[in-house]
Amino acid sequence: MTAEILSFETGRPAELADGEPALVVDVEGYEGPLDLLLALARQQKVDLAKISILALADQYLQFIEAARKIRLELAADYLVMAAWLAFLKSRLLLPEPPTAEGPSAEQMATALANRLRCLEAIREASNRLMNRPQLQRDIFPRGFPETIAEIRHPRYTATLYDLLAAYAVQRQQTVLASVHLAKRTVWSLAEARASLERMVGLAEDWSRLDEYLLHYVVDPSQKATVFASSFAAALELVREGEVELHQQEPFAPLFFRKRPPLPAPDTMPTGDAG
Amino acid sequence: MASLAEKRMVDAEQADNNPRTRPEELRLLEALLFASTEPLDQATLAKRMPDGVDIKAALTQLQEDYAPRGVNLVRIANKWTFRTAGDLSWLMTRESTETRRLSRAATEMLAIIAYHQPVTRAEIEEIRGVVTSKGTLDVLLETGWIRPRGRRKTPGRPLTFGTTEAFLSQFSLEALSDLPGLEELKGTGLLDTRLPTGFTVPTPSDDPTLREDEDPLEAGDLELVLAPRVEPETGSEGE
Amino acid sequence: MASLAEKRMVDAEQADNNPRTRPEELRLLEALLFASTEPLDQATLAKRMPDGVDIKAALTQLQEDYAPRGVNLVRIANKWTFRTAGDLSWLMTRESTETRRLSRAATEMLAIIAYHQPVTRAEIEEIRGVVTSKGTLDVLLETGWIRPRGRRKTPGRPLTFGTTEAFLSQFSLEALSDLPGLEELKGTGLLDTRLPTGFTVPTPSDDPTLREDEDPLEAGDLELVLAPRVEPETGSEGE
Repeated sequence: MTAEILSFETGRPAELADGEPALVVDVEGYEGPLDLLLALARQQKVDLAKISILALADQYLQFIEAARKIRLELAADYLVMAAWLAFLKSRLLLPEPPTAEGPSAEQMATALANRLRCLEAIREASNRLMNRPQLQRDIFPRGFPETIAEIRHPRYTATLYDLLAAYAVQRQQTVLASVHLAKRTVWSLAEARASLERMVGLAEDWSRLDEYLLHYVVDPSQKATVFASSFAAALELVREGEVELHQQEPFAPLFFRKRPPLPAPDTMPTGDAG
Repeated sequence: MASLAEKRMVDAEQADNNPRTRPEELRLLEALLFASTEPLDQATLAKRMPDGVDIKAALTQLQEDYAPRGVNLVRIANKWTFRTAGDLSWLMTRESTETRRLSRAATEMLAIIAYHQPVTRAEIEEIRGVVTSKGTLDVLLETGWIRPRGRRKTPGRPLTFGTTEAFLSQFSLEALSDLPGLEELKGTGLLDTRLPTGFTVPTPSDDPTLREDEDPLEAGDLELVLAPRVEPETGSEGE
Repeated sequence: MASLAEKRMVDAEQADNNPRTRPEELRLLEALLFASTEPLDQATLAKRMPDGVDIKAALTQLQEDYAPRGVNLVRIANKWTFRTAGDLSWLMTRESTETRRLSRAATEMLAIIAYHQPVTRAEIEEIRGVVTSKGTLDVLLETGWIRPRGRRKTPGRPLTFGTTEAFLSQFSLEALSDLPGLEELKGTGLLDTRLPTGFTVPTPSDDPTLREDEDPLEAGDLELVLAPRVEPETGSEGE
């Protein structure tokens, strides 16, 4: 029911700011109307439970009136509270209308008194709390604690899957690696051709192909591949007209030389035709 | 005052009753508690102590042993730690590392959180009759004495606040039930009173278990609360 | 605050009623020493303590008081501080086990040992194609899943490694022969089905009987293996 009191207020008053020009000297130090009301109530020097809300409302209104007379600016929430208290006062003084809606004036007054009591109680509690011995102010913990060395014992884990996967990956890697090495032992056609071309530049005269190959074959197991590739490369060079090959009879040594330049008339027409 | 010589005699007598061989469990316990930076709970102590030691009895004995000393064994939130005796604060001032003085607004807010927890910011403002600046809340959160603990199951799902173990430690409270004046407050019904908005706070509790009207915090809630202030500093609560 | 003189009177009265009340200077001293962040020398203590206290006598008394305790008052380089009693230094270490995943390098090495045992480090490296850091071997020995089982009868007499019972229990194997063979590994897709003919996976055995090419371990072999690492970590097997 008492919620009516709050809905009457348009908004909660903001806390006071120190030195904020909008607030007058008289209300400085009060944290809003409720705080001021509590201070005024204390002046009645009676138990808050027995406080006269009517008298309190008068005091508050007088305070506000005095402030306005000396043209002091008051924050809006003080004025809102003043208006509400004036309303409450009139309700308290006038006889209750027979069909009153909402809370009675008495209930509203009680609710206000209750709020003041709550605020005062929590202030008292706050004071008592802050007056307790406080850590690092009144009482102190050990200033120079000893470190507790931690000896960690790792406990390793692994799954069977990890183990098998690790095994499989490694074994396959080695297999792949050896396949790769085998490939390298093959003397590629391109390699053979490049070597031959280099040799051809030097061999103006007939040279034995197998003799030349000996320069390149370090590993005897590579002899076959080197020989085959070089022969194929030589045939290709012959076809391109770079090299001449000569063999006396089957299985006899193969000779090769750079092809002598062709007579000029032969080349010219082909060049024109091309 | 008793002279030192007299004291020595008393000590000597005690030594006779209690031969220098101090029970090993007390030696172990005091060593552990002295060395630690953090208060230790019984379970942690038990783990470090030999099996079969009645930790509880040993702690009680130790607390008694140290009661007349300049260093006392205290219990905070069910954890044990040594602290300098409260009555020696006058001597210790120089040790004090300039503790931040909280503004009146902040101390009131802290008290409301302590006595009414779990409590929302709107409820705090209801009691104080003023709007709380975000700065005040930030200052309190920074102390580590309060924490957002959940969300109230009401429209807007506001955060609820409560106190932490650091709060108990700061004010030398064994438990929240040791809050000064709590019994009187409960007696006068001020904590039971249905406050204007109609919420009830029967007994403050820092039990991390959420109340029926609380939802758990969500991911990001803490970041939200602890986010850098976006509101301009109002300075309205000059410290 | 009460002056020291008043305090002393109070103490004296209390002392009469309660023999356990300690002389104030001892309480002050222990509080100061307890809270200080560093050891304090006599001059500093004298400055902090009320005038007229015989610091030296008080310190001696305090040292005596604490001698049988788990925490002693000790003097280090003419400064005083509380320290854990020497015989309790073991309390100041905490042993903890932390679960760690075996590194990839170690897992690979373990797999080779499991399948190819008994196997020497050089043989493992040959299969793996990388140099093994001693650290990896140490980790495996620490797990208790492998053990040195003998020495190969080859030049240099290298250690041979095999798996242990702990290995079987870790991987829930009834026997080592339960490790999947070539076809099973292919079946699970771990091994490529297009591997060249002649690719084999050994049938692993952890039969502790030494092979023909193995010599038994000699006294001191185990110490040698488990010696602290001296080789720098090569980092060749980034873990």
